[in-house]
Amino acid sequence: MEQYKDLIFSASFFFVIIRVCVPLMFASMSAYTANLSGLPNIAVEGIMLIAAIMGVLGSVWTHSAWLGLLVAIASGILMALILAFSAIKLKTTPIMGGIALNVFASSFTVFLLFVITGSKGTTASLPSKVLPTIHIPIIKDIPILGEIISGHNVLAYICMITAVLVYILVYKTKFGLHMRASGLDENAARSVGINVNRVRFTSLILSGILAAMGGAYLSMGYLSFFTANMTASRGWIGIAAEAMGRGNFITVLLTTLVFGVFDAITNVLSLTNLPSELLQTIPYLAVFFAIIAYSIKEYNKKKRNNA
Amino acid sequence: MDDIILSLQEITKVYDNGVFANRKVSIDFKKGEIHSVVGENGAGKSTIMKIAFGMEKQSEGQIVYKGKPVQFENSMEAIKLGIGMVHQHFMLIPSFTVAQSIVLGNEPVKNKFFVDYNQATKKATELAKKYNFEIDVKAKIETLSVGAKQKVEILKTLYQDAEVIILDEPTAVLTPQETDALFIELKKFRELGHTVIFISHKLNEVKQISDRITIMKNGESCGTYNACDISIEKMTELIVGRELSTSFEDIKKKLDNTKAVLAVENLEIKTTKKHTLNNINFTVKSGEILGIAGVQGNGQSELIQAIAGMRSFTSGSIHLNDVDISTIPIKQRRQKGLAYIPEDRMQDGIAANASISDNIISTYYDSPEISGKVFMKNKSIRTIADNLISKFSVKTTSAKTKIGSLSGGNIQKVVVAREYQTDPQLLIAEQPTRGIDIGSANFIHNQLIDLRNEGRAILLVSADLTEVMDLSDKLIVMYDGEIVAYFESTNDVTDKDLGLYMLGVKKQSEEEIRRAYRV
Amino acid sequence: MFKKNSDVMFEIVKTLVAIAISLVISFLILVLVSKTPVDAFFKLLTAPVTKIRYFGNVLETMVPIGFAGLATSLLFRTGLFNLGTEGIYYICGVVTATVASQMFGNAFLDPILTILISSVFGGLVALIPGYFKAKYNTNELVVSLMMNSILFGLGLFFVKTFIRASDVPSVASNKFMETTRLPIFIPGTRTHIGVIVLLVVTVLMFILLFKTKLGYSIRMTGLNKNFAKYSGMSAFALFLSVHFISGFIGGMGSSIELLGMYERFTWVALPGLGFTGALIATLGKNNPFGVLLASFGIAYIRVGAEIMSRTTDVPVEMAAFVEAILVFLIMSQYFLKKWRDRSLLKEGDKANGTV
Amino acid sequence: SSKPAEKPSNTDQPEGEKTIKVALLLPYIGDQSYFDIVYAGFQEISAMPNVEAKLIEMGKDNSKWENYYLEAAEGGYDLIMGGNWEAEPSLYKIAKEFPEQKFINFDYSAPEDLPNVYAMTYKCEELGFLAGAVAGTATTTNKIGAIGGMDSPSINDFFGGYITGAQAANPDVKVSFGYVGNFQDAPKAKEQADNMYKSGADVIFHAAGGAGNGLFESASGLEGVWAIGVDSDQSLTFSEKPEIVKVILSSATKNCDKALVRAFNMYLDGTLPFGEKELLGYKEGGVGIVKNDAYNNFFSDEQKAAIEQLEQDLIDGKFDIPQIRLETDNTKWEALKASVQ
Ligand SMILES: Nc1ncnc2c1ncn2[C@@H]1O[C@H](COP(=O)(O)OP(=O)(O)OP(=O)(O)O)[C@@H](O)[C@H]1O
Ligand SMILES: Nc1ncnc2c1ncn2[C@@H]1O[C@H](COP(=O)(O)OP(=O)(O)OP(=O)(O)O)[C@@H](O)[C@H]1O
Ligand SMILES: [Mg+2]
Ligand SMILES: [Mg+2]
Repeated sequence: MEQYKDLIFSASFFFVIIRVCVPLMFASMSAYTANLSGLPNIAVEGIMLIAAIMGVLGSVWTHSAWLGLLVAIASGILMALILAFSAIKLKTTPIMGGIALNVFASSFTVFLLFVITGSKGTTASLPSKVLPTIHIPIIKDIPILGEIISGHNVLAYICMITAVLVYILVYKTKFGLHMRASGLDENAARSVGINVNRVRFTSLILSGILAAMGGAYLSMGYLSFFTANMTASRGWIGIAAEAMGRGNFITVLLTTLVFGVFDAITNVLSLTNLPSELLQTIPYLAVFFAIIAYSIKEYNKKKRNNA
Repeated sequence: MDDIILSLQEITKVYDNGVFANRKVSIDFKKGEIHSVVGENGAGKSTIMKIAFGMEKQSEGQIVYKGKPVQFENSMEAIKLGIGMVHQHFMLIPSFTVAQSIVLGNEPVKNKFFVDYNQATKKATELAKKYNFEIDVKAKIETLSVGAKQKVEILKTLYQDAEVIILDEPTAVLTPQETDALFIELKKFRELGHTVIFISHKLNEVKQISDRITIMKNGESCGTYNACDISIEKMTELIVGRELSTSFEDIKKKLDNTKAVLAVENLEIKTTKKHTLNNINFTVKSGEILGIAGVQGNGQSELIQAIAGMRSFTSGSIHLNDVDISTIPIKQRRQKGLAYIPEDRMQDGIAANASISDNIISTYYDSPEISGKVFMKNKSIRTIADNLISKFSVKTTSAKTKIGSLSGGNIQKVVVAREYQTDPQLLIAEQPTRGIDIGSANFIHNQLIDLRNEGRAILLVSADLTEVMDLSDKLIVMYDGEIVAYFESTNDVTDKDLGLYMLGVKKQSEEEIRRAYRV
Repeated sequence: MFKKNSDVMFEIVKTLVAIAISLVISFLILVLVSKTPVDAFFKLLTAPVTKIRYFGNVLETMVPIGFAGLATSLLFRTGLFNLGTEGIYYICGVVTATVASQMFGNAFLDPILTILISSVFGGLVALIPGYFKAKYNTNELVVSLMMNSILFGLGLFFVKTFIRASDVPSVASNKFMETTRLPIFIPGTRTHIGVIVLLVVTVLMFILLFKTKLGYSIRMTGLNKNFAKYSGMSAFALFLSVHFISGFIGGMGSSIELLGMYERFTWVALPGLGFTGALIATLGKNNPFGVLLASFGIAYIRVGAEIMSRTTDVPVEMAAFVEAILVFLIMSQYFLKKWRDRSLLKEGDKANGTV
Repeated sequence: SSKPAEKPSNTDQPEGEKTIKVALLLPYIGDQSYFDIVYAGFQEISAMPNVEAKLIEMGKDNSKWENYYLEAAEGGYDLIMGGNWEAEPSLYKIAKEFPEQKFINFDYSAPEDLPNVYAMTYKCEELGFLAGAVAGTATTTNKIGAIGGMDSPSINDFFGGYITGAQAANPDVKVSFGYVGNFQDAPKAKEQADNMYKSGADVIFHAAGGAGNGLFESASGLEGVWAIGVDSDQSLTFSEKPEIVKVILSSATKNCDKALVRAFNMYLDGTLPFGEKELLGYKEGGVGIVKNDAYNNFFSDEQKAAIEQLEQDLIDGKFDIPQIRLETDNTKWEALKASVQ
């Protein structure tokens, strides 16, 4: 047991939490930006998967990790635009469109993998590039903090910066206000001349970019190659976190963090002899209890205010 | 001054469901005029205005603005060209503040991208002051009364600095004072050379403020008149096709053996911040209509919601026919004979995407005529629905039509018909004729009187003072969560006096008020 | 009068044109990936009706996704965005496996009892999100997504620990008793009577929704819950009943699929049927018959694509392409709207009366 | 890497010679484990002259597999290859219905005696043993690890052998285990491997399919640690990633590909004993251990010799390796695991 304690109560554990949370955060932010504008994107999982493979392929074709990332982002945008176009122009239910895209993505990535590598498993045989790891100059030398904060993949830092930017975008800017208005009541938004369709298209592009970065992180940072279905439901965690937040960005991020922390703990506990099937449910149980506690609290608050 | 700013030419609109809302409607609006559009419910007034505002697209026809043909893809384009609109149904976001709602779409910005919320608050406050609307710009929309929401809607449009503003029934929920204030502003607006398009069912208002009046019927225009050339009676006749009597005194029966149906005792609602309702005591007897007068937002809505079971309260009791209903669920209250015409029909009163017949039975769907233990009796439902539709002259092709596609007035008729159908002991009528055309309003008023004459109790709340004064037997006035006056008869008070009570300038003595609670 | 007919006509034409367009797109993709695109295309389209067995395959495929679609559509109807059918399918599969090895040995009673137990269990499990929704307004999407993974973990643990077969090298249950297996209903195929049960449940669901009081309150609540509250409907009881029924149908679907098509429980990952159920519910516009039709349609495409992939050089992943395209197009509401507006105008001019 | 090599018909075959039609039925390829190896063998077969080979992917929904076997049996193939414990019941059922049709079961578990089926399987415990021998020899910390896709008997079958092999090479060895929960989540496997390495293990073996790739990623990011691949020579998969190839000390292989080709050649010669089954261990070439550059560079000659000795002992049957897949309950496995912790 001692050895597990050492694993958890150490700076490197916090480092790991960040690493584990990055793709989840991207997924949550992707779900959040889309839903905020009133067009739910439940294709986060699919977009991440497509972007993960396209990033790798892009880096192979262009011999550059950064161009690969661009290819990943472009593919994410394309997927998001398909969803937006079908929902806005063809008036397809976005839920349906999202499920269809997920089905499509998990098959298409395997198909692509097969066509390009001749195997349906991984791109490990391709000379793909990874995005660089960053050691932050001064911070890296600060004892504990440096160990935790420094030395992550560049996308991890982009993720943190994006989180701040999304916060500012949503709560401080004009466009953010329009996003919220479009999501809360599109007729009201239209009545004051907000171009709801344009807001939604833009939000979906943003959502696509975020999901794509989450996918690219998996295959170009976390790992250095793509493997089939490597997203392993991370996109769905993002969707759940978004739903938990009900429009509140901080709650969305906190929920994601809860999942990430418990996931990291589970990874340590998996070295013990506890039944692995039960262990794997821990992060889900954490979020499950979190939302129940949260809703009971909200309920009591409402009761108090109403009486 | 005679140039035409906005010209609608041969506009035809057919909705997805095949309804022709407008057929070849042509109307010219001049620069610097107040132009009213009147007509019965479903005549197509809102539709033609939505088209002029770019929210709906015409199927055929043309819009000419300032001499140039325009084709609006969305309302933003209309707003850019200087057209603003206040909609018949609210277009407000509950979780936004008043200031946010007012500036939305054209926010003051700093550094190009960021909303300057301080500036927004300032601007909204100034605007409200300028138009004499008393409103807390930092309050959230969801906490506002319907009247206050209406004011926000109007401010929204005024904020956009439009040259043409369209007001779709803005006065339906305003008090006479507020309406007067609005009219003063509209006239100022006209002085500036702007154009006001005004839709209302209150023909005296229309007559009072308009320069010209267009009358619509069945989706077509029946001509535009100079306001001075047409009398209210003539308008009524053109719209309704007959004359209406407006005095109810002679048809009210005097009833004996009345008893208290509703008794509200010491009712109190305290929220975290303040008293919303304080020490409310009154009764409503069988065979009488008790009117509640008051400026919106003085506790009427909360009072009604507490009685109807839509919200809880802090202390006190509510009895219906001597049974304490203070804490029982809505369903049981209804079974004990309570009916309720809600203030906000779109939010509470209907399921917009369900059919008329589904909507017309919702509050008594488990009564034995309509359903057995498990199954609904679809045949009887059809019969009831068809009867009610024809009795209340709801304008629709069939009972299967989605209620949301009806015009506002017709939706209201369905709500009234439904509550009427439950044959209630106590009917709470909150803004019962809001947005209803004069013919139908007259009909609903007659229904209310009939109900009263049958010995039912009616609690009437309306922002339309004329309505309250005409219909009520007795009257209470509310101000700041309290009853400030009680009148045994509406003849005991003049309009002017009533206004003073409503604004909190005058208040009766405890004893006088206490008379409202008569055991 | 013309309105109703033209409405139905419009829906039909719209769907047909949508199918036609998606087929054209699919054909174009086939041209890209196949050396014999025409052959592949015909296989995709017609293979399922060329042999009774293939058609049987369509029906077999339709059963589990049809049940999942019905279960999910009921929740969607009530305005609940709950994707929990996936987890219900898994855990009820475990229950079925547990029960199906301890039956009486009566070929009539055994399947009925097994399915019933599984269904009730599904209903009870669904009461968890139901209760929290009803009482505390807890977000059902979050709860259901979390529960999917939790139920999977618990279920797999249970199978491994308590009912694992010792004669296979994987985590799987012992064989179901022969008597619990569902009888074949079309000879020469493996199409079992689950198809009939699906039809019956569809009809019952239709009756529930459109003929009963409960159904009425479900529909009204789904459309506007303020209105439902105002009308005096109890959200608490309603949410509980809806969740129970949905879980019941989910449990039934899972049990029927296992007893019909499997000889032991072998799921070591979530089966994905629940998510397909959500797709089918939306595709069928949450109408029971719509759901039935949608599940048939999806099953048809999947079987067509399978046959195509095993008889031609087209990879099986093609099925997902075709499915996605079709789904997008069928759901398009806007599609053909212009054409319809024009035709309405014309008709209106002819009628030229009042509305 | 190899390009997709499905050849529905072999165009340049000499006239007159009979084409042999074979089908391979797999749930899917891309498991990065033994389905892919079987497929690799099949690709070799399809490259032979006068062979028309068709891979049929049946999908993950095993309720449908019977149909596929039935279809194949009616499809006019000379030989149908299929197998694995899950698909086997369908194979045998159809084989009974089509006694004229010949089948190869490439991996049996509960075989039935049918005259038209040749069946083979592999001693996975010996595969695990070989990996364990390498790991036990290589470790300097006396701590090694193993990561599985799922905590199931077929995976623990590898690990039972792994423990035995490691103990044979190094009696003091401690072994820790982790399970990913599925065979896809490579990032998760990477985290588990990281934790194992951090807690002192320096060699980790995996049996986690695609998820196992995460192990290699983890090893390549740390100093002085090693990974052992499974099923096939995994360093080949990472041909373009030298930093990863460097840490793959070895791979313990399941030679389904070779076995399949061997069986097919015997079929061509008419010597394949239908009606019989074979258990292929290290001796028979059914399982093996890859000695790649990393292996050769890492081990000293003494160590190499020691490992070779263990291999020889294995062939001589000197070890009693538990076969976890045949256990009816978990007790033996739990005890075994406890003995090395
Ligand atoms: N979205 C819609 N879909 C289908 N039909 C509609 C829709 N909106 C309005 N209609 C129909 O168009 C006709 C005109 O409606 P409109 O709202 O323009 O009437 P109105 O004159 O504003 O009536 P009111 O005085 O009651 O507000 C009505 O018959 C109505 O049922
Ligand atoms: N019949 C109904 N159908 C659907 N949703 C409902 C229904 N009744 C209530 N709700 C919703 O369920 C939640 C809880 O409603 P409920 O009436 O129990 O509120 P409450 O907290 O008890 O309020 P109050 O104290 O005012 O009674 C609210 O979100 C409400 O909108
Ligand atoms: Mg209107
Ligand atoms: Mg309540």
